[in-house]
Amino acid sequence: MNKVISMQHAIREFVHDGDTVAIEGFTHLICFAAAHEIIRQRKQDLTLCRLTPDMIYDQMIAAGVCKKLVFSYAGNPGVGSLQAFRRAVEKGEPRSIELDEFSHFGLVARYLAGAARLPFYPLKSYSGSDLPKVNSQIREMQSPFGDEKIFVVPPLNPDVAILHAQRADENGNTQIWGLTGVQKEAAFASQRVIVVVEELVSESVIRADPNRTMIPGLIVNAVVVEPFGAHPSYVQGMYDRDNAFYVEWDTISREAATLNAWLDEWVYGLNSRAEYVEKMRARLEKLKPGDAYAEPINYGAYT
Amino acid sequence: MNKVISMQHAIREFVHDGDTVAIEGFTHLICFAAAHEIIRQRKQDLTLCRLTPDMIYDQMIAAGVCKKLVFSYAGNPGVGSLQAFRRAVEKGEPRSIELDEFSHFGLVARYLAGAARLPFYPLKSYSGSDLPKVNSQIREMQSPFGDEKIFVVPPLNPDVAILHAQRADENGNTQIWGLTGVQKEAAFASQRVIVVVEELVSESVIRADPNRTMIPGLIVNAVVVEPFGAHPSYVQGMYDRDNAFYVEWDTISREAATLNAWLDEWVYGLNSRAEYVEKMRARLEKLKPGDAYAEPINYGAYT
Amino acid sequence: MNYSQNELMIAAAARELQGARVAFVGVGLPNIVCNLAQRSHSPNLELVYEAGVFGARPARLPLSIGDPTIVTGAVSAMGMADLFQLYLQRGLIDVGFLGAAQIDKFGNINTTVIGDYQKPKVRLPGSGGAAEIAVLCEKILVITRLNKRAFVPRVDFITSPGHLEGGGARKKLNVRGRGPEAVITDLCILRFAEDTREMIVTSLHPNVTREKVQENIGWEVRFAEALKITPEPTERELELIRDELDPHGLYSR
Amino acid sequence: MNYSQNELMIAAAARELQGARVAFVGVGLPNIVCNLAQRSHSPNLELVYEAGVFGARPARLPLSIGDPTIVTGAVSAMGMADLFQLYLQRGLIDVGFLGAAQIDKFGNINTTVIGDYQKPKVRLPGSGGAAEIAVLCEKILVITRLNKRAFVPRVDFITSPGHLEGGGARKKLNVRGRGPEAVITDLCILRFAEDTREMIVTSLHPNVTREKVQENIGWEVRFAEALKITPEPTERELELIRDELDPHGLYSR
Repeated sequence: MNKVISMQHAIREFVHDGDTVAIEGFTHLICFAAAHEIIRQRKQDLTLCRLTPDMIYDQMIAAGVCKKLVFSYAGNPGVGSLQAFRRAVEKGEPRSIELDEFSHFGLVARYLAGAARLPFYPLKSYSGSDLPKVNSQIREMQSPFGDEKIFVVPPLNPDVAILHAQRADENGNTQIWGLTGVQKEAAFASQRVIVVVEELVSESVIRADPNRTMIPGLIVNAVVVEPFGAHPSYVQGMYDRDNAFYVEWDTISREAATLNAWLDEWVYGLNSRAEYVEKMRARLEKLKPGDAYAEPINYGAYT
Repeated sequence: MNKVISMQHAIREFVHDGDTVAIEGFTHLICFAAAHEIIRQRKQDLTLCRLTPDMIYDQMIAAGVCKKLVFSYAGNPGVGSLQAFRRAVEKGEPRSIELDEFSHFGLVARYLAGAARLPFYPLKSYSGSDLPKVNSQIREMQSPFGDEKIFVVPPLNPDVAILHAQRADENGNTQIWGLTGVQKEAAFASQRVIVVVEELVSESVIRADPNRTMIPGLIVNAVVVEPFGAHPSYVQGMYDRDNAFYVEWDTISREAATLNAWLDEWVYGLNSRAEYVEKMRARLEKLKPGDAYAEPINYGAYT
Repeated sequence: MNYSQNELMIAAAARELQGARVAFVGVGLPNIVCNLAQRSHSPNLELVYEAGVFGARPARLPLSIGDPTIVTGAVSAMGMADLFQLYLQRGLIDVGFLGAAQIDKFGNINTTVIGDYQKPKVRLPGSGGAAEIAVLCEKILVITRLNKRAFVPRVDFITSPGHLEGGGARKKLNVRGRGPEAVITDLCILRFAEDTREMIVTSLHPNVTREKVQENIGWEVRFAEALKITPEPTERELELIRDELDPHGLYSR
Repeated sequence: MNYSQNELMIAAAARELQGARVAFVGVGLPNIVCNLAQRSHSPNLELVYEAGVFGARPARLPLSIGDPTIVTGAVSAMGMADLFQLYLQRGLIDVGFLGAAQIDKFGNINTTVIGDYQKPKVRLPGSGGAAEIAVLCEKILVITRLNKRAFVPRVDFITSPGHLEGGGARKKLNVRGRGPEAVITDLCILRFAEDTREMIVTSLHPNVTREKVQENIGWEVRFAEALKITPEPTERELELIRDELDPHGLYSR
């Protein structure tokens, strides 16, 4: 089944006002292309889930599409604070947002429970931390074996997950290498899945390396092909993180006015990711890494 | 650190009488080479863990090294019953063995808990089954969120795991492809780990494809290089399952006498796996599959 | 065309998979049945093997449920933790196909022991994945040869729950799976009555009498009012079984 | 040789890793410290990044904790579920290296909020992996610049527990990790008293006075009887920082 559609189409059809949305990817594979289309379509009241809201949700918060944030680290990694996030939390600008806060392990555990359809997931964290005091979803329970106590968190089951990857076939069978973060868990946890890839490949490429497949087409609703769709984050083997941009964002986002001007130019002012890539072309070319190929392996033909 | 030693040395040093031992591998990568050396060294009172005891534990039970079995499916897959296992359970020959019985998912969950050092693991199975009635380690509990009830099992933490794989470096960094079963979980769950590989490779081969690494040298005590060490089971891309042998085993194992004669010839009568391979050479040659290479992927050089 | 009772059973069982999207393939007969379905009427049927494979396209009949041929060319190969948690428990499997050493009138399956658990007369292999397949697949199909040793009024041990004591008993388990839907044997096909959830014969294989069926069942079995005759296997089905899937006739003679 | 206070801090912090086998590398300063240790005295130090990498050999200083250079050439790259469960919770990490926005006299760390949680004066990034690193690594090292805003008598929010209220308080948590062992700053090194578990200055950096240290700490701090002078960074360490790890001086000037 061919599930390849445009980003515009995918966001219109599968992301609805009021939805719980997870655009995941830990540093790696952050789908800015999808975020920008969600902003352009002026979606409302989204609950946004991500371990690291990062610049991507900072932009979405600034654009006013976010009602609630489910997260574990809201910083600009390697740079400092997320300014739009801070304005929303500290001053309610452009609107106040609710926070549902965990640690990384806690949120990973929520995705694990969500993906496996478990009613909770146990983990050894939070002892001595104040986090359980401000979040009643972090609970302590006694093990049914012995007298050990352990913390548990509830499942997270987004309405839709949007996951960037190196490649998929038209059915949505998706392969990822490098940091795989919680891409697999977020996909299986969600009701609907949009996969965004750098490269569309034939089914035979996927079937030639079944251990590399992280998301099966079985749970994928749409495949969007969007080269450089994760810029300014990166895609292992394809382009580098645009670290200078993460630093620039600190300046751009200090004031709502400069941030909005940036959104006007780079999001509202464009119709598609293709236009963004065209406008950013010179900068993107510089992000190509050298080659470092894996040794090929043999699965063997058994006939 | 170079951890490469002989199988004789590895079994002598890391497998002790009375130990809980997991030689895992689901159909794939079953380390008969290690089992035969354990039999030759006449280890005593082992608790043997495996989802599928298979022919490998049938031989060990017949040889009298097993005191207790932790398992979930004790059949000769695709053939029928395990005869030595049945004689031990039904008639106590050559000795009676204790059974600690789960389903596949339950035993997978025990390894997961063991590997993650969790005091229990929740799973949706066992409803309506009689298994919880005969195994008090399968318990039902109420979720700390909502009123859902769910079954839980305790961790499994073997003293030693013996895991077969395609390749490792001398430090024990190990890569596996094809069916990975519970190799990773069994390794992390155990106090000591012996990795047995078809091929010793340089560290650079491992580092060229870090997503393929399933067991880090960090938790490995010994690396044994033993080509064809999984025969009559198989190694993806290297040799096929010797299905004829699984069928023959049904005949060999029907009577204790014929089974013991087989052990005399193929286990006690040999000093090493190398001798077994030499004696079995013509048969092994026929098991080589055709080629089916994965497409190479690029990790990118970021300098 | 001539065919064996086993060939008919396999072809009839495969037809039960029409319309299914994802099937969980058990060891033995279910294996040949699911592969026949994929090669005949259901080319898009996705095969899941508990060994850790989704979307298998076996180039030969897998010799076991962990055969390397199920990995090469598959959509995804993974560890068993992912298979059981993300596919089965996640609720992605439509049909689970099981065999049975003993099965009772409510479709409860025993693959653990004949006799007492602690002192068994015959020790059977045990659950494997059957206990979880039985509650987590949307529906269950069972394939096994009809005889009195297998079809008993009450199983000695419930490895995999069917409809338990019948009626609404299974509903109270509060599990995803609706339980067994059909039992395909070498003599007939049985389904479960809507109300009592008791097994009833709904289709006789050609040239099989009611008496012959009753002789091989350990309780007084009911026959459906609209009792059918099972269609014969087609030439194509027989070709696939004989030439591709079971050339040595291990399962089908 | 000339060096900045930050360079001294980084070199001193890296030396604390001597003898460690596996370090969990946090964002920011800990990142440069751990990479310096690996490139100088501890070539066999295995670096773990919460992003999902074990055994990294970064070809450049990673620009973030999820930089692609930590993946290429690593021993293992994995999902975060495996990293947190099989490495951190499994108990394989010796040392966790953390930064701190606020730290109190018992080594409790706050990276969540300044002020009230519901109505914060300053909203900080939050825990990331710090809450679990703090209880699951065998020991914790902290690196942060010394100033009164950071070194407070009591943190506004405990994101990552140190020695809690001091004395035996942490032992009652019954966790694997023994808690913070040293705090390396740009002016001095502090450790924790055996009995009270209160922070004490154990080493002054060259040309730093007790008064200068006290001015930058929000409580009356104690000094060890055998107060040491921190060794200066070596030429090799400075070369590594300046030429390889931080050529633009982001962390070290």
